[in-house]
Amino acid sequence: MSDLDTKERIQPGTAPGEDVAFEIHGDGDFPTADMSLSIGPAHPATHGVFRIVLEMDGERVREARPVIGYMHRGFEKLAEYRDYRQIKALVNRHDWLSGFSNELGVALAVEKMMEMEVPDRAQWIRMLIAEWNRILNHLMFIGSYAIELGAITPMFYAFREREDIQHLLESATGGRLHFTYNQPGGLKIDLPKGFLRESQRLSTVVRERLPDYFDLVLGNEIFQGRTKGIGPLPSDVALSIGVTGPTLQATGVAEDPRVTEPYLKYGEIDVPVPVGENGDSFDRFSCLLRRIQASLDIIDQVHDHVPPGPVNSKLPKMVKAPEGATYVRTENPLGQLGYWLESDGGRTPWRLKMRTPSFSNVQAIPYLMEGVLLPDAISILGSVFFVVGDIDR
Amino acid sequence: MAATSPPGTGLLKGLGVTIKHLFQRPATLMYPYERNELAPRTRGVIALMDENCTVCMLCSRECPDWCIYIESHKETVPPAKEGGRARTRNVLDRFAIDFSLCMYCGICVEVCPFDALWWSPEFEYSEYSIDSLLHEKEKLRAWADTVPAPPPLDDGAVLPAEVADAIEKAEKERELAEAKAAEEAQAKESGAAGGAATPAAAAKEPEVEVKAGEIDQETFDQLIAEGKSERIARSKAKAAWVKKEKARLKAEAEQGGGDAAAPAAAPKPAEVHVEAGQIDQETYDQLIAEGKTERMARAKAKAAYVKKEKARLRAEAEQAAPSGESAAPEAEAPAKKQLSEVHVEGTGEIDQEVFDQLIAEGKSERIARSKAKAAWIKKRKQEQLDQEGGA
Amino acid sequence: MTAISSGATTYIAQSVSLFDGFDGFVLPLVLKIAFVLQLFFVVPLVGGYLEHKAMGRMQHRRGPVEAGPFGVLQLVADGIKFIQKEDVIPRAADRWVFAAAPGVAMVPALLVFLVIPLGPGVFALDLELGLFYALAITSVSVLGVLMGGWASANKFSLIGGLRAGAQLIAYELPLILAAITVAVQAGTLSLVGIVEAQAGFMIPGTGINVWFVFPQIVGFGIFFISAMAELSRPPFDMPIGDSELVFGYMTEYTGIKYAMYMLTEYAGMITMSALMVVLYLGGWQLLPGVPMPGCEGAGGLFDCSPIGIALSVLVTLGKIMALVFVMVWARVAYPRLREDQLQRMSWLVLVPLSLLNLAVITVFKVVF
Amino acid sequence: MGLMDQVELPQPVKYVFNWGRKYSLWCFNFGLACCAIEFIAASTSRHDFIRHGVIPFAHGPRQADLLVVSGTLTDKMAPAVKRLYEEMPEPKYVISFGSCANCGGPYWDSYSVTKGVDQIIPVDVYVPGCPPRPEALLDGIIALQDRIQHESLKDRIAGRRLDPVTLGADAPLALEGR
Repeated sequence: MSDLDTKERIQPGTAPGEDVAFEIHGDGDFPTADMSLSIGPAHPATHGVFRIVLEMDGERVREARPVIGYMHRGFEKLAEYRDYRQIKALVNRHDWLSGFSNELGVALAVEKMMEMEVPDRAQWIRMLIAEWNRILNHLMFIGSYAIELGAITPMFYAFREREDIQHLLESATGGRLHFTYNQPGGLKIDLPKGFLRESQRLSTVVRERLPDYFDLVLGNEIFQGRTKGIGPLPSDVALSIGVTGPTLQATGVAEDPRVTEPYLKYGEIDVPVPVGENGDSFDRFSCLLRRIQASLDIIDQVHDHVPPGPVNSKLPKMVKAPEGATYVRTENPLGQLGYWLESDGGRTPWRLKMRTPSFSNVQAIPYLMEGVLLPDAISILGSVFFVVGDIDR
Repeated sequence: MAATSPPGTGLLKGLGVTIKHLFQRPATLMYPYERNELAPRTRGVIALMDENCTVCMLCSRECPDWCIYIESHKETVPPAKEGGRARTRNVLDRFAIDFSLCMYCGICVEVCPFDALWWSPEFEYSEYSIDSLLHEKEKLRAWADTVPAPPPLDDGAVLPAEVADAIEKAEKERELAEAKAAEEAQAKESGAAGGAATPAAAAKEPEVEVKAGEIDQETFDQLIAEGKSERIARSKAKAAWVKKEKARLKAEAEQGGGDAAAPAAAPKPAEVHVEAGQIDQETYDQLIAEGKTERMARAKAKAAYVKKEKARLRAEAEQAAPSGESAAPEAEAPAKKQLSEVHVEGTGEIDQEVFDQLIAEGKSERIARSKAKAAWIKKRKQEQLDQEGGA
Repeated sequence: MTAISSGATTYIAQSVSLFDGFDGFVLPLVLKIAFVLQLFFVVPLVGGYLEHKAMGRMQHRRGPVEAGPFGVLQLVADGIKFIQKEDVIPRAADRWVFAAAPGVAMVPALLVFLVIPLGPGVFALDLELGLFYALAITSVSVLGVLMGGWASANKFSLIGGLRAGAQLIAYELPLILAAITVAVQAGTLSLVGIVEAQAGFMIPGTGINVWFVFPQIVGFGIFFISAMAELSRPPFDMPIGDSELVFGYMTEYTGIKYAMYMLTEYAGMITMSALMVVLYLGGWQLLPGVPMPGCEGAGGLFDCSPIGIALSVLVTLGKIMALVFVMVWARVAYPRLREDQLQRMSWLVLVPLSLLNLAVITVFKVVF
Repeated sequence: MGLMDQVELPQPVKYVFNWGRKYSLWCFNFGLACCAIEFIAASTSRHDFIRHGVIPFAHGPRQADLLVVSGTLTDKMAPAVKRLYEEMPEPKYVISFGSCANCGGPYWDSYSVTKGVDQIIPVDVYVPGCPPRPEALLDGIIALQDRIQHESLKDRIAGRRLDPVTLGADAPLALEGR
């Protein structure tokens, strides 16, 4: 290793100035040193600009240190300078794969503060689109996790479904990723004609195509060999770290605010929560896949419930949350998203604190990666589902 | 699942899934030659109808990115009538949106109180220079021609207050008129036909939707002659047009048997679908002669083409179904659908004729080629369609 | 046995016929070089195009369309682009080793084409030890990979290079054992001889002609897997596994040097497929027991008219492309294995299996 | 790159060389934020920019010809982007994809966001949108290919030496439509 002693040398995509300490093992004529391998911030495996510094002993990881902040955009501060309508357009960008769920959280918080009545129709439609959004998110992760394990094809299939769903949602909301469809008190505008019928059709289509993923990825022996028993996360550790969402459910804990603390109309329907057993990479992935089925089940139930009526209630000219504070948590696709909204009665929040699921989930990475092989480290990295913008905000 | 099946089945299944897709038609859309039909609500580019703008600055202030630049000056308008008070009004000098900064949230469109801003699904305005992403008033106006009609709402939806009010008002007027007619009839026949009016009134008022956009020239001229400002005249004339159009459609609907479904199926002007793509050569030449840049001219010429084509199609549709029978648009729709369903593999061949023509017109080779390719594919599709139709 | 080998030798004497029309020494040599070079530069491009298209269709998309009709010139465009690229050598790199490595990887891949028979007489060289030569020289390529990985002064490159080395050592053994089994059955190391042997191989007791893939289906499987692993084709692409090692040993290479590595990979796919065609799939024979039109000689495969030669070449190329397609298919369908799983598979499964295969075939050979 | 940036090539050679560069744009996706998802969408089945010769197989910067900066560039990330750009061999092209990369977009007032990638590297094509739809990227790619077909490599390299950052602007001061 010609460059062990030249610490200044920087790998592609590493930022300069990262100080790396080497530990020398053994003695005599042939001592060995750990190698510090910097994965990211621009590395094919990190889907985004997440960076992990791995202390490697050969191909074995001795220590993993996540380095975050490459995508920090100051969301919480920006929110203090934007009124509630503008925040709604902003927050769907921190976890860009679950835009609707994010803006739903803010809308719920503002509604709670203002003690607003939301029409039933709006609530059901919100659920419908939130579940579609969840499927969009999970499809993305199914594709990207397969890519990290070297299988390129599931990504292409997943995006075929994603395009169809995005086309559907675009017809109602006008956006493909950032829907900006919620507003305090309901939705911006009602669904276009034929949306529900199309949604129903699409739900069957996606359901019919799901077995492809089970066959191509989950049932594949190589995939199982790469993921079974890799990075098991015990449920008590997961709970103590604060891991939520599919990563937590894979450990066998059926915690889901949609069931335990129902918001919107989730209390009126049957919400299946798939759980795993061992909390290893395989379980995490299979939970994700089964969560798509669960979401499709919810969507099918919602179709039977959407009542006629208005979708928004009358808003004051300027939405101002009364003085006080509230906390709202929702089950985002990646886990629990919480907004702590504090207002001094003005047109902008005094403070908007975000508890984002990805940030909590990546806390498990140093624990999971200790002592694994480099390819397993990648397998774990992909299976602890996170969005970099959601970590760094 | 995999645990119970013999080893290797997972591997075989994987091969099966992939080979299955080999024999399916690819999901690919050949973009420059084929396009997705974009939903009317798609947030592609913001169009400005500058005659509606009152320079209230709401959009500019509400914009989270502050990417709308408005400049105006005040003008004094002479009194409308002799002895009246002179008024001042804002005249729009500059309206620019910086699309390099815009976050496409749609707040400006939402807050605009006079419907001056609209979403258009167009998205093809990549630029070599970032300065060109600042779209000025003229360019924003050109986008306005590409704005589609808003889609009808879901059956369970409650109509927006303005629309509901308008419909209610129309219904009341009609009821009044009917009541009057009934009274007259009663007076004439002096029979006990009191119940006859009730079912007629209870019959559901056909929902007439008219897209504002055109103006009633007559009213406009009249108002201008009366010394009204152009903006007011335009908006009033528009309202007048909408009113007239509604009346016309309603009359047609009633003519068509009073069936509630008929007017909805009538070929509304906005429903005519025209694929943007070709340009109106006349407009283009004219604009070039005026010293406009090529891109600008092209965009405008495109819009002009769409407009013309729409007008033409509309005329055709009306010719085909003068009374707005529901059959006409339905008959047209499947034919169109078939054209898009016919699959022709683009082999890279081009329609030489179109190509030569475009080159002669001074188009860049890229554009000429892609258009000629598209023309070729279209031709083949048409041929195939004709064949199928013949068979 | 003797009949077959004597047939082969007489055939070898005739087989130069393709280049015989020219007197003297220089011209045939030039022609041979041109023949090998065009094989080396054209057939891998066809393979690459096939990969693009097949992968595209299996992934529900179209693959290249715009560059040339149906996108056939995609790889040509790539080549033209690569020669224009700036040649970057990292400051910390071992300059000469870095520069030489792609050449070291490419030249052996080029040399293998010398002995690949595409049809009767359509090859540059027929060695008595053709199989031995082909297997020996393909394993030199890994030297270039190791050199590149070492000289780049990049950790990802180094790990990639070392993985490639380890992979080669692990899979060379089952590969050679499988090939040896064929040689034992054919009784010759000459590739042309093996084709001839297959044309004359009958299921004992019957008169049915079969290729070696039937008695040696296990060996074929081992050879196929080992060849994919040796070429580091997915799902055995750990040396360049992009999600772990960016681009493995190729991470620091740009422009023409990178293109040389890529060409080596595709040429390797072609040569390995060609070897499999020769060893197991009857060479240029269309179907077992069916003589080639326009050909006479042993099994109706030799002494061909020009049309027969052309047909034979087409059949061989078709079989090669079919095997390339299977490799692409595996790439599309499977995730990547882990390095230790790969090693375990070689030493604990493939090596014992290939030894068993060798033993069984030898016994079979002795008995019948 | 020895000869080509010194000598103006004869027309047929130039045409072939430009054609090669045009249809072989190995693309390094600098996926930073939301736009990266739309970039991936553009590479997958429905839009499939491999049709146009944009090959997303370049995993490192060394093999790439085209850098698509898709997403928010933060001040912490900016040195890495600059470095990656420098690691790419000439001739190289950059597409700035989305509002954040164009000039900061929704985070125009953030303390940690770089207001546009063209502050640190030259950009050839700007694609507007937040995020732009995949077809918009295809449109940008076609515009870039048009540019490549008609460019002179010598002028490009010479221009870069003079003015490394504003290469992207054709006529920086002549605003269209004003």
